[in-house]
Amino acid sequence: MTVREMLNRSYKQVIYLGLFLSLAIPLISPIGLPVPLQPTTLGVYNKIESLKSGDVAVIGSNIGAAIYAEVYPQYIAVLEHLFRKPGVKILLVGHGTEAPIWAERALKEINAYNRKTYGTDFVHLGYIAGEEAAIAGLCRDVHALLKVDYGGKPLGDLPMMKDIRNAKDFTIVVDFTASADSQYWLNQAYASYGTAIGFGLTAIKVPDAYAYYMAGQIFGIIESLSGAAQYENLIRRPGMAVTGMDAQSLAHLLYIALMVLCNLIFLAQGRAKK
Amino acid sequence: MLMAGKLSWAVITLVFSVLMLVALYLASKKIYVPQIREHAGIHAISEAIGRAAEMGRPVSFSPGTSSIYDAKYAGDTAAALRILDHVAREAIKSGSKLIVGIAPPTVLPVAQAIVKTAYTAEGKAEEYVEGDTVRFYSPDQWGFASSYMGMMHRERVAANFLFGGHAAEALILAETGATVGAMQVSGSTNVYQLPMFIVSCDYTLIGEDQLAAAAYLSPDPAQKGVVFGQDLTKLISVALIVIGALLATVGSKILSAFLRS
Amino acid sequence: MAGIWRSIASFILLVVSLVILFDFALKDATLQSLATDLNNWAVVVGAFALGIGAYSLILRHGRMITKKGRMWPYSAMLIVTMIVFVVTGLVTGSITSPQYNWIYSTFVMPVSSTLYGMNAFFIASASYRAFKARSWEAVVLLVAAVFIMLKNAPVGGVISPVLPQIGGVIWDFAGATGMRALLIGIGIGTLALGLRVIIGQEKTPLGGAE
Amino acid sequence: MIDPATSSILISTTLILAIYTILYRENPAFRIGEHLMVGATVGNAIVLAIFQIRDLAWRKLQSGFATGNISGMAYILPMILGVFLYFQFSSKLRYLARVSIALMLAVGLSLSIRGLIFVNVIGQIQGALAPLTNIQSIAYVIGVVCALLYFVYERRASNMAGPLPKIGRYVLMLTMGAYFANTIMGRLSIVIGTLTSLFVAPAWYLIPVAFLIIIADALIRRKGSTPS
Repeated sequence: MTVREMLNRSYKQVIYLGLFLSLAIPLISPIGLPVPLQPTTLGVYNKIESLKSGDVAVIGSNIGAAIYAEVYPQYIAVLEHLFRKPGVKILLVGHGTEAPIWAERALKEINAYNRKTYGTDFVHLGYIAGEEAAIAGLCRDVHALLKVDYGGKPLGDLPMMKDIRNAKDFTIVVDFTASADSQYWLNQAYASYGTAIGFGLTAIKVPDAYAYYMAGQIFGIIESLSGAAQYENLIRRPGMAVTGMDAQSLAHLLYIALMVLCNLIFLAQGRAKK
Repeated sequence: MLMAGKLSWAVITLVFSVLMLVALYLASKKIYVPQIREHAGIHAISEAIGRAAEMGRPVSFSPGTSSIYDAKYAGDTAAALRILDHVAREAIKSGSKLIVGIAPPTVLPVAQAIVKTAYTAEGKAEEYVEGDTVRFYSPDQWGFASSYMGMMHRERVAANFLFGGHAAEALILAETGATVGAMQVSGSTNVYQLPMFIVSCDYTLIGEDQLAAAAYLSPDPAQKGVVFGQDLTKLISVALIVIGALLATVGSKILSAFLRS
Repeated sequence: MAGIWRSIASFILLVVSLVILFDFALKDATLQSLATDLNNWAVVVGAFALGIGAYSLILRHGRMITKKGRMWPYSAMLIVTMIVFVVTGLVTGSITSPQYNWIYSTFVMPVSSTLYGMNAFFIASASYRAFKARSWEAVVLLVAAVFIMLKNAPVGGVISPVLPQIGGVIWDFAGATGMRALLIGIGIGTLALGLRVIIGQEKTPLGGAE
Repeated sequence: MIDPATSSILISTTLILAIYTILYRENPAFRIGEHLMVGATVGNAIVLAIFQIRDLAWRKLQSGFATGNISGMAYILPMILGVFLYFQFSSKLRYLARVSIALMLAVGLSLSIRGLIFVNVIGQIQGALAPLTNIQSIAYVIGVVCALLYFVYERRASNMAGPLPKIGRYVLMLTMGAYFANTIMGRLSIVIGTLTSLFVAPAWYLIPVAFLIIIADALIRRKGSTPS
């Protein structure tokens, strides 16, 4: 059996192996293929970079298993960036029961509890039930809506929360989500209190948000895995997004190559028949 | 009282329904029986079944993973069941073994009844095997997909039909069919899965094609009338788009205001 | 007897459909609660349908086990797994119990995500087989796919920033034309088929013509 | 004894690899994965259905009878209709099942009609009404009209439209190509997620084992096929 016969008979298996390799190699040893920087990602980076000591960053933590692959790497990268900024206070709050579990996982992953003091520099509020009304309540009066944090500690006992009462005290909000709550933040915090808003979104959600970006209503968008990879490059901490993008790039190249190759063979066969 | 923002819905649903029912009536009274062009995919169904019979290999059918009370794909499922009736009769006539794989439990009793009736009508009631001709795999999308894949490989199906509301398993089923060398005809109204069917099946009934095929395949020729009704409503839609865009160009928002009301 | 029940079925089909359709446009509390109840009813009846599925499945695999067919050990595995899930679920009384969570995340979740991800492999083989420029239609399909990939993957922008822009133009065009027509057609087609079923012209989805 | 977390990883990794072997060929490992998956998902669905009947129907029925609420008591009806489905297997009482199916079908079709007319038809027509002031919006209107005319089935009307339905078919193919390519990133993210979970110990050790088995099988099969 010649190589050609084997390829003819089991070309699919060869393609599958090729795809496996183009995904596995970058995961094992990242190549660092270039990812062009988008202005939307830079918008988020610059805004966070400009935060001064005492500023408050609210992080909308709405990660779930469904959007994990696209949004979680963005979330990690932004948290890491915030934790590098001395004196910046971080407030985490989410929707849905699953959200706080992912938030805690992310905090552990960046070693948050050993880098900043819980209660003084950052607070995890857990999740608030209720759609837009919940965000409206949070913007109006945090202490009226919530009495305790995710761990059950009274908010009054947390030094940081003494200075944070309503959306006027939020310097920025970065919401990580794939659902309508990005809109809620825009309606409640931006429209009513003028708080600066940025998003970390799945690819599907980006077109809607892009209109707000063009209108100057939000300072930036981190777009899916590629946005996360750009952010990891900006903060010089290549992580799961950069390796993921390597794999994405290689796989896309493979698909395009396969489409070209099949057409070349098709044309060659057509000519041979003539 | 009419709810705010639903006036246009009420008007359009009513006008479209009346047009369709009138067209259906005209056809049933033989006043106007429209000539409907046949989709290449419908002819391909018979071709695929004939080929399977020649090869002595089975025919498989999936009516999708959406239940009959699905709020979006119920019509898709209903159309798939109409096509199942056609495929079952053709397959039984040709003498091929028929395997129907089912995911949603609500579709199961309907599919069983359709296939059983088809076998009885062709005088081959003894060939229908309870639990085996119409197979319930799993209500779970991936449980179903793994079984259907395994079935296509093991039975070496020669004709595979994928209709109705398929979700992300669409490409998996269709590519497996291509791998085992089956001729495949598919259809769906799930716009995200149609591209998958188009690239890996021989013929695909795109969106409305499948819904119109449900009327076209009906043994009662009067049902073709409704397809003409569909055409009329589409021409109205075309007119609305063209007139509305022209009105918008000259600065009038009257039509889009109506649609929003 | 049969005739009466057949009329009842037609009656239910028509009345339930009208209630739910009118509920969409009319502001009426009674209608709304009736529509909600009918919707829940369908879900309850649907839950009963699973019993038919389970019966059908057990019948088929039970037959294979008793006949000791080629596949009987797999059939036995299937039945045992099914029983383990049902017993664990019912004994712990909740699908969120740690035990149930363990079997679910060990058996169901990895296989689901594997099959879902397997699409990537099938996209590769489909790319090689289906995108041959046999006809102008296939050429259009191919060109659109390649430019959208170059828009989505960072490689496109690295080769030339124009490529993602072309991809963007194609994407916007596709969404505003083909997708729009497809969606309108599906709406119209569903109305037509739905009407025929509701007024009793199409009986197949009820279980075949009698 | 291995702890539950590790054993979960080992079992799930084995299952992942077993399912992946279908890409090579249909084989016993895949069959095991397949049948376990079906058993597990059907079992899961049965548990869910029982809880659903309990929470959605039985509890409402109980409280309905306790408080005399008619809407609650009425939940006896879907339960009877649920039982009716089983008459499907009786040749004499088959028509009873049709009543239950009629209810479900009516709910599904009417919900679909109202949603699809509202979102698909009205929403999309409204989306198409942009002023024709630039090339782009003119192209959009021509494109959507051609694509709609492709879906005209009556012969004479279709012929009258001339080449437009044919152009519409190209527009649809362009759309399909674009939407095909656009799903790729999402699908890749999922497979990358799965592979990432495989590339950590102890799951990692199972990958070479799987590959060795496949290679061995390929060699045996090749040897087996040479004499013929």
